[in-house]
Amino acid sequence: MTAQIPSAPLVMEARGLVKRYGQVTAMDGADFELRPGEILAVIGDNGAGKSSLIKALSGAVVPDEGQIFLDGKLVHFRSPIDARKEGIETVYQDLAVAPAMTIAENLFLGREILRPDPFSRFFRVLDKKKMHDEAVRHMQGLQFAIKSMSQPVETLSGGQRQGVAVARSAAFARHVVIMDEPTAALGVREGNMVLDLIRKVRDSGLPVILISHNMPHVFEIADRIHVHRQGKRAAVLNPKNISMADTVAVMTGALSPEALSADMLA
Amino acid sequence: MTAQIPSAPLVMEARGLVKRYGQVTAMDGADFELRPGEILAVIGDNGAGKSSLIKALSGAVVPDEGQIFLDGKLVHFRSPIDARKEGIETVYQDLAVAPAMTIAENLFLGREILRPDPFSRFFRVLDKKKMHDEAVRHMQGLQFAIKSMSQPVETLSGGQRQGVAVARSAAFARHVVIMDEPTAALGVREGNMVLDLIRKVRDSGLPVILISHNMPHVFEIADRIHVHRQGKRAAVLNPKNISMADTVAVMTGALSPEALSADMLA
Amino acid sequence: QSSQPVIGLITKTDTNPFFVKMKEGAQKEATRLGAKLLTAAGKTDGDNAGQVAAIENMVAAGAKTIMITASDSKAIVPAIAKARAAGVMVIALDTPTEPASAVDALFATDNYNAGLLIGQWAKKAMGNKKAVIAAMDYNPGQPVGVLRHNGFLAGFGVKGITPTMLTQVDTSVVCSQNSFGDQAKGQTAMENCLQKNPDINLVYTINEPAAAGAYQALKAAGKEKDVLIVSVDGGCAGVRNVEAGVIGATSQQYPLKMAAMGVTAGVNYAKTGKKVSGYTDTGVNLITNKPVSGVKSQDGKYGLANCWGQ
Amino acid sequence: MTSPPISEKGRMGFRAPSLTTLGPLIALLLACIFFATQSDRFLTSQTLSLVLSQISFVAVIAIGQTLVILTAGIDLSCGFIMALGSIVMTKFAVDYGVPPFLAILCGLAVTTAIGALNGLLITRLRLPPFIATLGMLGIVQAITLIYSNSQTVSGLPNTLNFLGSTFKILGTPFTYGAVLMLLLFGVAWFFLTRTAPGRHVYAVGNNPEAARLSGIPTTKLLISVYAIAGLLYGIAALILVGRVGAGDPNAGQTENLESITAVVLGGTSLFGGRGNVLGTLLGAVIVGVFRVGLTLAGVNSIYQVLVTGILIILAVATDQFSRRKA
Amino acid sequence: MTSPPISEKGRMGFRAPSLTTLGPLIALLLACIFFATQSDRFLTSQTLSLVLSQISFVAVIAIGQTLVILTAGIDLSCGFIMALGSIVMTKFAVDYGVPPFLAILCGLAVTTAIGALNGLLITRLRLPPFIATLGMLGIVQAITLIYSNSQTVSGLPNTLNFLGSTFKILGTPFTYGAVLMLLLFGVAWFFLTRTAPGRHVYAVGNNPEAARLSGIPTTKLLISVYAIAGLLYGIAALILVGRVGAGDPNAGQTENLESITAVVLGGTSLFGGRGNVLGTLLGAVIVGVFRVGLTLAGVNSIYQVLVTGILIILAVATDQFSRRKA
Ligand SMILES: Nc1ncnc2c1ncn2[C@@H]1O[C@H](COP(=O)(O)OP(=O)(O)OP(=O)(O)O)[C@@H](O)[C@H]1O
Ligand SMILES: Nc1ncnc2c1ncn2[C@@H]1O[C@H](COP(=O)(O)OP(=O)(O)OP(=O)(O)O)[C@@H](O)[C@H]1O
Ligand SMILES: [Mg+2]
Ligand SMILES: [Mg+2]
Repeated sequence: MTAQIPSAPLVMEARGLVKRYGQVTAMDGADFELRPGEILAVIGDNGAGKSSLIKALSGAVVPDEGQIFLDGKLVHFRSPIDARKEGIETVYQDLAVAPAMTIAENLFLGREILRPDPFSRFFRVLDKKKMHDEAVRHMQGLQFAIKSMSQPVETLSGGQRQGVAVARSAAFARHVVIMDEPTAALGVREGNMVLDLIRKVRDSGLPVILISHNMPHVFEIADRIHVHRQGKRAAVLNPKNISMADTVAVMTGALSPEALSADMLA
Repeated sequence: MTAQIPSAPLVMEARGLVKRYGQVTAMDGADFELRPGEILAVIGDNGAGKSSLIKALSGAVVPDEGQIFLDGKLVHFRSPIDARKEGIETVYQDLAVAPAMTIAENLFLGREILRPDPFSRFFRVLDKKKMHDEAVRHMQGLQFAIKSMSQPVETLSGGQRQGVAVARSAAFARHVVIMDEPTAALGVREGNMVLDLIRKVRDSGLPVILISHNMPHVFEIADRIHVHRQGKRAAVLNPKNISMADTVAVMTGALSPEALSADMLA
Repeated sequence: QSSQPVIGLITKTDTNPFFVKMKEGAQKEATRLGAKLLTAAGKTDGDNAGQVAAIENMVAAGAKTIMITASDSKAIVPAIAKARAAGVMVIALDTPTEPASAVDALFATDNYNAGLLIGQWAKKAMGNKKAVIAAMDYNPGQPVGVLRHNGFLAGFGVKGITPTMLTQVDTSVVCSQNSFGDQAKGQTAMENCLQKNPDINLVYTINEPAAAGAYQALKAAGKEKDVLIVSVDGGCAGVRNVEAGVIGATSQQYPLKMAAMGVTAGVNYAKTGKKVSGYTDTGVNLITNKPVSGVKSQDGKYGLANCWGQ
Repeated sequence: MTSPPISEKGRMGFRAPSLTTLGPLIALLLACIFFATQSDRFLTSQTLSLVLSQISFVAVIAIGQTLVILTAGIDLSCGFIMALGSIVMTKFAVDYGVPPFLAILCGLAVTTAIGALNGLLITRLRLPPFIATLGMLGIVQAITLIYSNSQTVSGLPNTLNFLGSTFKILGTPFTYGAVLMLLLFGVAWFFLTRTAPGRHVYAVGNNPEAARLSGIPTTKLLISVYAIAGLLYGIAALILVGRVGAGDPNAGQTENLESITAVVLGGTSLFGGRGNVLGTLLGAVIVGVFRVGLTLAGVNSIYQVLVTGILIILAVATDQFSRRKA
Repeated sequence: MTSPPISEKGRMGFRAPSLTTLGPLIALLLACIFFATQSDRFLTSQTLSLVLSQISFVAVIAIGQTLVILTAGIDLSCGFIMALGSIVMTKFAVDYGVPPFLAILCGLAVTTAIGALNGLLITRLRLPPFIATLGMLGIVQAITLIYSNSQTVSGLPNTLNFLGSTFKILGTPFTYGAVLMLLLFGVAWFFLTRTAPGRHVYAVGNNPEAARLSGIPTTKLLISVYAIAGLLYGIAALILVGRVGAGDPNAGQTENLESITAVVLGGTSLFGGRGNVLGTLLGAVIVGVFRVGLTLAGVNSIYQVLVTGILIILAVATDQFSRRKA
């Protein structure tokens, strides 16, 4: 195990997470540590259990075993609502958007902007104009060429849809941002925009968990790299002191983490 | 226009394709040329109209205007069945799998293996065992760590699902293979497997159209690069003579194709 | 054209042959007298709201006389009152309203009486054999079913029967099932009753399709000879079943007559402004080929000559 | 054949969503023109009043049904819940001498509770809505008939009849029940399009997983939807009582099919998440216009069934054509 | 609450697919044990024979309904198509003197054609299946009643009655109709699980867009499915005729709800693409067992409605619990 005791308190920590689906064990005693204000990349083969891990961290899946700590306190997320209440925002790999609803509605789903008057607060009347304007603002940050915020999401191209999910998480996080392959469907320009956005989030003080298969992106942006292999954490690497080739070797199992020098670990 | 008259006859050619969705013009007079035995990369911003273009080429969308030629003959694809009959196989960006059905069934959907006896041929009885074995063979080529071919696709991870779609297209193509971001959700190892597969397909003599946002992949494998911009072809580049940075500049519009030297074009 | 009297006929449903015949009778009479007939029906038996809407629509269409077989004899009353207030003469057919005074006139047979007759006949026909009775009833809540069922029991000599409530006082009724007034469902109900108690020897059925279904079940069990079936309606198919020995006795009613009388009254009202009033019993006759003493009956020939059908 | 838009599950390839109520409106207009040629009594304010008051209770049920269907559910028990509601209200007032207003509240409470029970079965026991409400259909029907002893409750105090009474606009009487129905459509439209919970109803039907992941309390929302639907069935019961002037234990037999028909005619998808409650109003009006129009045209009742079937198909076909052109 | 599996649209959060028929089977066993304690006549081969022959025609309709529902459709017209089929067969044979065998073929041809017409309306005019078959319901019912003049057709030649006749197994008579029904389930099971077009039925219901893109001729497939369903309704008509011994214009009024109930009880999803035709058989048997069992237990018919409602809910709840544990 390469888990180390960091000096700063951990923002999120998980110990021994297990999740089984019938025959398949998606997580097999996974550990996890997230430090304050860092960008932690999570990498691993397809089916390694990365999405399962972050689903457990965001309350979308309740693990069969193991514990999750937030700021050192044991938490039990029974649903995504619990995690959201703690200010944890997530971009899921399968995007979790309502295709028939508009971009603006999807951005604000579950936390709509209400009109301020008492009647509206009581009946939870939407401030459509404000939602529209805010949506324009958030999406402009990403410079996607989207015509109208009142377009249903199902009319968007694959990358544009991903942009909506990313903008949503960045706009509302107060504690931790989790992104499961946010740049997978993005073009070069749009992918860079998202990297910029992630940096901006980090600079505002929030830690970011970034799952990605794009090694150049990972090395460009990550402070530490969590390598996931066969349902558990194989190592945590320091991108400043290890090459991309070695990282990939660890990830695929060609290189054993024990063979790495101490400064390569993080 | 940078379209050139190639010496070898074109396998696929499109002229002036237009497709409008209400207000949005997804294709705005797009041209397209595919040469025999080449790997043609199609790149472009999100929403540039790449998927719309290949949907027109594969019969999934009927363009409002324009013509498509296959081996120099004008064709009118009214449905994907027409294109399939011509031996054109496609991996769609949104994968087009039936999630409740098994991997083996999805691989053979629409061209199941039947038992050879006359009764079975008449009633189109499946050869389940052969389908299973063939599925194992095809998927092994990609080395995805999938336990069972009789697992429903909905239980697979994002990347594993993409593997199923890729394996399907490679297994059945006889004329042209079209892949819309086949490596988007794939890990490093799996992504390289797919690149190998694409090379193998090319080496067997079939031309491949590859849509990708992954520039290293594109430069690693493409013979020519079709740059799509705002619904039409902006340029066709020769990856041997142009840098990745210039390519991205052309793609994003920072560099005008006219400013390129002739050897950069293809 | 506008002087042509418009007469409306609202039946419970369109599916029951009883009402189909009623409509035919009305149409024939209307054609003969040069009146225009409007027809409407509830979607199912018990569809009071549909009948209320039909009354309104017929008033809007200019009907001056409306004949109705009420699905719900109480709930229809306010709608009838509104129509009458608009100057429409309303005649209840087959089923009386509650109160009966809610309509101008009633042309009907007494369903309770129809049940009574077959009950009395069955009592005599059974002699001193101990009756083990199965009842093939109608949808719970439909008054016709209750009236016939209770009439039958009263006629059979069971004490304490009231006309309005489905009474389960008599233990000799070993099985009481909903036949939906339908042949296939009556057959199913009878099969299950036989499985419950194979000693059943008397079957009361709400109508003749149910009786045919019950007979089919008995025949399959090889019991058709030992079991007596009684029914109500007197349709041609039913009377033929009486002739064939399938049904022991049936109470015959006269829907064609009711409808024809209604149309005549309607045309009269349009011409002279004179309404009909009161209760006209169009009569019930017990049809059987095995008459018993003390119960007045007609034979199958009479039944066929007066049946409502081809 | 044009291609369907980029679609999750591509469902729209077979049933395009109605985002407008234009299609049903065209169908309605065509039907009106047709009936106007058949009877000179058709194009009168009287007909309008008749249609509105005849559809009033089914239309109110259909509002509840719209909410349920938007969540990708279905409610087969709606009609019998209404019947039970009508019996509770009237029996409490007439037989037990409860003050009419209180009796109405009791009726509404019962129907709301049964609706909530539907929601509980669907969310907590995870029953498919079809099964949960089918089971409830039998239970509620039996309770209604047993409780009422299959007897109509009449002799109602005026308060209970109120919604059946009329007021005149330009000489034509309209019922208060019809007005209440129109009002409820307005409220439902406002709720569904202008409030957060209303949008959540769409989200849950469109992609329940996304709704859950977005932090929408889907279980609570679904239970509320079925409970509100129950409340609406109770209001429908009150309108029915006012219209008929009695509590009717045999009501409600056809209302499930009729209400679903109104919803689907109005362009709401049975797969949830797509639709419009004003379309439902149009759907209900179309059916009502068919009924009045065919009677005015003097069509024999059995042929009315035939023609209504044809007209329903034509109405939606018109809708599809108008959409394909757009 | 466990999380639903990775799911397109996450539909399974609310309605888990039945990939086994275990759940309904447990429910059936529990019901049988219960009824056995209520009546010592329940656990006899006679009861089995009764259940099988009573459900035979609804079960055959439910096979067609299963096919339709697997494609994410629904068929409301099934019962009336059967009724029309029974009238055509019997009238042709009795009134027009057509040879019985030919009369049967005519009946089957008519029901198949109407089924195909449903399919055409759904695919060519793009009507939602609910609307197309609802319209067809009215049309077919009216035609049946007009054509038959609402009169039962009796006096049938033996050939038409054949499926109602019985043979004995260990002294208990079983009808040929019940055997045919079981046979058809076997054929349907083979078709759906072992043949290419059978799998395409699932694919079209599961993801119509993927099916289309995979080169499955979805339009042709859907039309065939509705036509085959029509053929099955025709066969159901023949079984009905054999059972009742007459052509019955009033048949079919409850069969749409009953057949859908059997399908859903059997674990097939109304959203298409997931299910099992043997589950449908179990669903139909469960309903049949309830009916016989409750009669044997001497339950009053109105209480039967109540208890059946409760049992349906319990049956599926058992199913859900058994699945959650697995
Ligand atoms: N069915 C549709 N309805 C409406 N608009 C559509 C539809 N399909 C595509 N579009 C629009 O057409 C444009 C081009 O879409 P397309 O999917 O072809 O882009 P792309 O180049 O493949 O993008 P990406 O790289 O993000 O996949 C986008 O703006 C998209 O919103
Ligand atoms: N709901 C489920 N039911 C069954 N198996 C599942 C389910 N969810 C995940 N799995 C299995 O668990 C394993 C881990 O899946 P997961 O999605 O966490 O992988 P991943 O690391 O995110 O892969 P990718 O990079 O391809 O997204 C896979 O083998 C997958 O098949
Ligand atoms: Mg993943
Ligand atoms: Mg694309």
